[in-house]
Amino acid sequence: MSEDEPTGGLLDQDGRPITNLPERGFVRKVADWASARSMWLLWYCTGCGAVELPPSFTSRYDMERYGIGPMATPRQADIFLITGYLSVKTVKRIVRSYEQMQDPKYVLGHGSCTIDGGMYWDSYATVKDVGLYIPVDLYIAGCMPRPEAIFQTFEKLQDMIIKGEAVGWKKYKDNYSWYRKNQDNVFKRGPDWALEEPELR
Amino acid sequence: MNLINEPATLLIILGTGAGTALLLWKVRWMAALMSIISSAIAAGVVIHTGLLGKIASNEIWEFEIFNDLSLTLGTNWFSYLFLASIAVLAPLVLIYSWEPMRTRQKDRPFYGLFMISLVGAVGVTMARDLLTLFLFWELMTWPVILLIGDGRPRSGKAMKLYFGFGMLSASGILGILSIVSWSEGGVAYTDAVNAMADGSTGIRIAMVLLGAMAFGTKAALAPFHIWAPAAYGHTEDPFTAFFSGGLSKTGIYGAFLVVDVFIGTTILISYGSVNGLTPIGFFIAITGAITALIGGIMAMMQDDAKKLLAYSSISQLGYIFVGLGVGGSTATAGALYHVLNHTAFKAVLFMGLGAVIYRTGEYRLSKLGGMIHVMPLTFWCFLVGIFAAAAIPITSGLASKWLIYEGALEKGVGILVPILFLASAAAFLYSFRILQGGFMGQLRDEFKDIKEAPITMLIPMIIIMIALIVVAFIPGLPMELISRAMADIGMEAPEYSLISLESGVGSYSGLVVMLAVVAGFITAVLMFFSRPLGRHIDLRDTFTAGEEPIPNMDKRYHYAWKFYAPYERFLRPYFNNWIGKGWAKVYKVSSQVARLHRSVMNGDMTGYIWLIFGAMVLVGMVLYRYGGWF
Amino acid sequence: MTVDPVLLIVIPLVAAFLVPITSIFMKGLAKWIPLLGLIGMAVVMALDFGDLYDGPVTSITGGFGPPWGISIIMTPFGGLLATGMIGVALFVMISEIDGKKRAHQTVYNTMVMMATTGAVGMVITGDIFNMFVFLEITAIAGVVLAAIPRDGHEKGLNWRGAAVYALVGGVASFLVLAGIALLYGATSTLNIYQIAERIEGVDTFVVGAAFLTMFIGLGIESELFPLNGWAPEVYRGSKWGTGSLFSGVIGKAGLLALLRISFVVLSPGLENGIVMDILLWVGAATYLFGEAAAFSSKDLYRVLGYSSIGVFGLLVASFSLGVADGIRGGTMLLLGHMLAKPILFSMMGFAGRKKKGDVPLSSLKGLIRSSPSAGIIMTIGILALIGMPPSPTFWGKYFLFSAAGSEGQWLLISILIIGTLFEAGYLGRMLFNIFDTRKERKADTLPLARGIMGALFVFFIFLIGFLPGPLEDIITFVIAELIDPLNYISWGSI
Amino acid sequence: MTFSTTSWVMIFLTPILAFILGHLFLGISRKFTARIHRRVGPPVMQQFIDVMKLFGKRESTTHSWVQDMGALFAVIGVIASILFIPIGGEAVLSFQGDLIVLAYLLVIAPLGMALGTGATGNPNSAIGVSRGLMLMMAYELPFAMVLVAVMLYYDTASLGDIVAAQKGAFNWAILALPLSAIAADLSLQAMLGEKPFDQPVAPSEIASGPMVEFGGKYLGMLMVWHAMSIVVEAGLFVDLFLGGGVIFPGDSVLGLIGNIIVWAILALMMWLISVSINTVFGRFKMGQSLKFYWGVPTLLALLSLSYVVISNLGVI
Repeated sequence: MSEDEPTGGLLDQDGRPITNLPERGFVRKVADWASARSMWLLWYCTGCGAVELPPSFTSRYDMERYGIGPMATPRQADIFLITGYLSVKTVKRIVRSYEQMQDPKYVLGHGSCTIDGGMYWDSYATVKDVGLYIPVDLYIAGCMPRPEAIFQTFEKLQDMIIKGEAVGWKKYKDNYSWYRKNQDNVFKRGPDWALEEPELR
Repeated sequence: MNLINEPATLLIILGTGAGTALLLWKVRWMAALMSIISSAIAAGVVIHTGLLGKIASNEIWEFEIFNDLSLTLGTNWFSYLFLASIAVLAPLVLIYSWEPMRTRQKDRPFYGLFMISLVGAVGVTMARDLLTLFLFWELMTWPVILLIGDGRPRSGKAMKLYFGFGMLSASGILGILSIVSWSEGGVAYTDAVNAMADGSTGIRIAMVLLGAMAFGTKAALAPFHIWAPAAYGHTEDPFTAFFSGGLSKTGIYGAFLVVDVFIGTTILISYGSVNGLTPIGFFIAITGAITALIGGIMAMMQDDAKKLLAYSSISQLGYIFVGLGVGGSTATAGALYHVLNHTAFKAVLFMGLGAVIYRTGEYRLSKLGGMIHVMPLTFWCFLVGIFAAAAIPITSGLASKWLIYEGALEKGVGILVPILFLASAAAFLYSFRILQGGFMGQLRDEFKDIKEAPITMLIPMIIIMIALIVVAFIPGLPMELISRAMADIGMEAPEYSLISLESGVGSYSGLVVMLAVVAGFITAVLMFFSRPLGRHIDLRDTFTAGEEPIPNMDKRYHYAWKFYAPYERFLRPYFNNWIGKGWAKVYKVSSQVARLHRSVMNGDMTGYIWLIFGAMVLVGMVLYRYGGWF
Repeated sequence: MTVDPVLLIVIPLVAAFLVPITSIFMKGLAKWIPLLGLIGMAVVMALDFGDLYDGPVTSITGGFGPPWGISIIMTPFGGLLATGMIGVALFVMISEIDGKKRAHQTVYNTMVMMATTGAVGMVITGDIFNMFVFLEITAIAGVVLAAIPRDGHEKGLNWRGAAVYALVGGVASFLVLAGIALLYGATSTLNIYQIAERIEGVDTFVVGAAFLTMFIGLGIESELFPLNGWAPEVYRGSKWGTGSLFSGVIGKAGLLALLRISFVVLSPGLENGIVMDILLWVGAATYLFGEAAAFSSKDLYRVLGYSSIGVFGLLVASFSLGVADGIRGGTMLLLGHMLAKPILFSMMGFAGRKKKGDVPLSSLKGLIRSSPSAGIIMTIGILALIGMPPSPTFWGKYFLFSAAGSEGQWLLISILIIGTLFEAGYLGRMLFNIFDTRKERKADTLPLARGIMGALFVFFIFLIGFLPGPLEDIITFVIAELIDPLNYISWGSI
Repeated sequence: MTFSTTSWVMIFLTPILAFILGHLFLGISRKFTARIHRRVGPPVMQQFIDVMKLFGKRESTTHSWVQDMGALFAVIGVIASILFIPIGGEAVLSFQGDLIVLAYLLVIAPLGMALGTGATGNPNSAIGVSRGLMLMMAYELPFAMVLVAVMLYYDTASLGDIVAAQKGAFNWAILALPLSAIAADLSLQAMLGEKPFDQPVAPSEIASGPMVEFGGKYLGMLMVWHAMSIVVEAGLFVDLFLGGGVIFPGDSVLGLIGNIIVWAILALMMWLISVSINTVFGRFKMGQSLKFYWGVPTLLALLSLSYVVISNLGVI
């Protein structure tokens, strides 16, 4: 996979794309501050990962005090939370949902499965690395990660947003052909895909 | 030039058009051209005379038939209001019909029938005696039968319903004519007024009931409304606009004639009144309110777009009856205002829908969808029409309904207003249903390539749309005409200025409301354009829980079928067309009664001889008892 | 120009004699003689028509004055009616000229002429026994006509209709004769105006008995309820022309006889206007019954038959209101019916000519597509019969409603409205079938003669509908005749 | 139609006031709900941050220009209607358009928004709008009766006059027409779209209904609409039944400000009542809400209405 250079970006030592941080004016900084204080989640719950979320937003840990809350559709959400392993079949849904979200958008990989397939690492149907298909801003390691870990990640993400370092959305645009190639290895886009490719925007 | 004072001029202009259109019906474009020209001239004459303000109220033009019987015609401001709304609408609809009728129904003289009907409607508003009224009434009613039934399924049933109720309406007028003739020996309107002044309570009540039968039928007043959805649903699309927008107004005109001219406020009040509300008026108003409610709720449950609009028409005309029944200056002005409003917006609604049907050939909402993307101008016209129908303040629709509400409140009629509010809630429901089903939602693949409606169809719609919006700023403009019309029927118009209306309990300023809306608009636009414009994305790019739609799935992704299913389940049992079933029952029972002759006429020869003998005995007994025989 | 109205009787009688004689020598000519006879009558009528505007046209046969000779008094009413009858007969005869051979053609043609002669005779005669004779001629011609079946309808003859009509007609004739005998015994004259003059002094019992018998007898002829049991049987099986004749000629003659005898002769002899009341309510009942029956019938011939019955009731009722507007309305209704009904019969006969047995409503299906001219003519006929302006029926109904209103006859008005709704029901059904073009039908050309006659009658409908004014003068005389018997007496005694 | 200086100032201030109050109300209610849930809850200013974030998104997507119109209509409608609501006894425009005009003005926003959501082509939004409209039909009957009862009771349709008529101690309509007030408060629950009548936006069923395709600034505008419409609706109740919050004489600026504060507190109270009902209820089905609204609230409103009508006739 390292043969093809990503279109606009550079590769790190693992052959993964990296991207330049965007310039930010004052307004953008204020907006990013607001984004950090108001993060709306879209959950992609495949299996066991989701069980850790109810304690996170109910009275025990109360996620809402940070302005974080669940949202119904990708259009409204800022953070894509992938809780659990992906199968080959579901990558398509992930990509579709991700592309429907609006910039700036952040992806959190929740649990070990998103990093390396976790306990399903040897299954033919498991996607081992989500980062090949969509840019993941932060991973939460663990099987399962406790709510404390989740909160720590959120704080880290807030930090990154305020500093302007959470640029997964830009990375995706800049290196679309790289991601696209990985995606095409897994699934085919049907005639009704209808989503614009970020490159063409 | 003061042509309208010679009312025959109008009739001759229109009649010439009708005659040529009828004779040349094989050459469709000639017929269309003749109709358009003659109706446009007529409309011009009407507008010109109205603008000059020279309506001679007492001039009556006579055409002698027998030596003691003549047809009389004349106009005053009251009938001018109806005349103008019909005559001005006609050329617009005719221009509109140019394109869709070019290819359709080659075997029927569409334009000829249309023009005859127009002549009839114009004649009705100009008649000055009941005979002339009846004559033109029939002339207006009959051609429509042939215009119903453009090959859609069950149009035969629609024709039959229309025919039956047309006969009922005609009998009603004949009944009125008999009453007046009995009472005064003449049939002029003045005789009718005298007849009511001299008559007993029974005669007056008979007059009201017969009037409801005669004119309520035409204006689709419950329980005489069941023909309307069928007929409006099945007439040719261009004609429906005129049918619902123009012809139904003659029914309203007749109702006003009976209640406010023949009977009059003085007589109505002589039966006692509560806060100025009379028992007869309350009866009419409550019937109107129920009509409005039934129409609204039935409209909400339709999938057939034309039927939806037809029921909506019933509902809107119900408001007019409320205004008529409540009476008094405010409510009457509201009713007359609503006549003008309804003429405009119902015409534009049926035109817009007709344009969609013309392009797609589809009238079921569940099969349409997404027309905004291919027919945006049509959509705008339709939208303004819908806004006016739902009385949204940015169109002229609110002023009339506001007057009716205020009139009812002035008289302290507590129960009418909630019913009307509910009816208008139903109006929002059906309005949105037709917008969502027809114009919103996803565009079907087979309609991807259709074009905007032709220019001849758009122009009339745009004219009406602009009128609807402009009048929203200046509700006093129609009030000028309405106040003159009310003066002619002996009423005083409510206070008004060019931009505002006053009632006893409140006020409405079209301009200020519009300014508030404009203020909102400026704020919203500032807010909206503070950020870059949105990125346009494909219609199929919607939230589907991550699932990629199956190819051609978009046909099923249009939510329009049984749009209000939870309420349909709940309301169907109560609004299950029981009025229609009641009429069907009447028909069935009368058929059975009619079949009783089989027991007499059973083909038995000896039986006939006995019958003859029996008749002889019977007549003999009658002669003996009453004739002084023996 | 005045021509002796007796020619109206003489010409067809001569023609009738010529038929059997010529049929020996030239079979081809015999077919045409009845038509020539009718045309002769029409010419005479046309020449006399202008005079009706000035009053009755009278003639005395053989130079003997009443009570010995037979006087002909063609009142304007009678003249109008006779014109219509001749028109209907011509319509029937000419419509069938299409070069096709038909069974019983000569007999049929002759009987059409005989029935017309009888009917015209009944209408214009001033002698009551003479009237009876013509009644018999009409009745016999009617029996023969009723016996001639529709093309391909039944094998042999339409015995059923003929037999019923013969039987009931016999009873009618007997009753009428009995009435005449009573009147003759009481007044020693057979002249109608003389009977009318002398009726005041006659014992009520005799007048009542005469009314009873003659009302029943003539009521049978003019299809009044409940004496009209024969009518559907006749209409059902006979030719369309027979139907038009029964409704437009034979029945109308009976009607005029009934009206004249009741109004002119008997009404003054009885108290309280009871004659008028009986006629009024019998008429109203007939109307309601006839229209209801037509509404519930499926066979088109029956529908039109019952419809005619209804119209007869309507006519009797409107004349018996006894006010000027009622009579005016009645006259217009009469004209409307005489113009519209033959059209309907003719077009229906055309549309249903291939049907064996009953002609269902569906045989009209798609007529407007398969044969547009027939469809249009029939539509206009239907609309004219309902009373759509402009048509004579419209004016008739208008005057009738206003007359009934001005008399305060609310029950009558309700009956009229209900009857009109029934009428609209079945005529509407026919209309919808004509315009029901869902199924393709084979093209079907209307024969030229039939089309021309239909168009002619349509023209008359429109003419009278648009300009009823010129008839006003004649109608004034009709009103005079029926309202005041003295008028008839004065006309007769010239 | 003369505009005093105060009126002019109010015309410009009202939308801003409503904007601030609306978001404040929402923030307070989130805190309030959290406390009922025994949570800490977001900061009171959270709602402002949310709106800022939405307007600060780098991009937003739209399916067609009608969707843009929908967002615009929502804000237009709510701003137009807030101008007709007397705030703290100061009738901004309500003398130029009375309660009935207001009743129809209130519809611009939902109907316009429905228009925009329909144009997105997502069936969920159509379902949501259909539910919203059905709900409107359900509460419209009792609410119309309430409006009529109040209008007949004070014999005016002008909201300003109604507020003026309630001036003075213990002169509020809630005391004169308690049944109407109860019915109105029950209707308010559905008008505000709180549980058990939150079917239109049911996030777990139809993915937040009308808003399903709205993100970025489009969602931001809908948020603004939602916040301001809470002020409009709760404020309408205050004006109808709680004397419009007029406690101090409104001649002076200070008095006016005091009245506005009282008005805002009362409106907040109404909103919190609704929110507290919201926290303890599940969601009704559509048929259930129709049955509910055409049952008890209608009966209460009808009783009250008949009382007014009969007493107007002079029987009582």
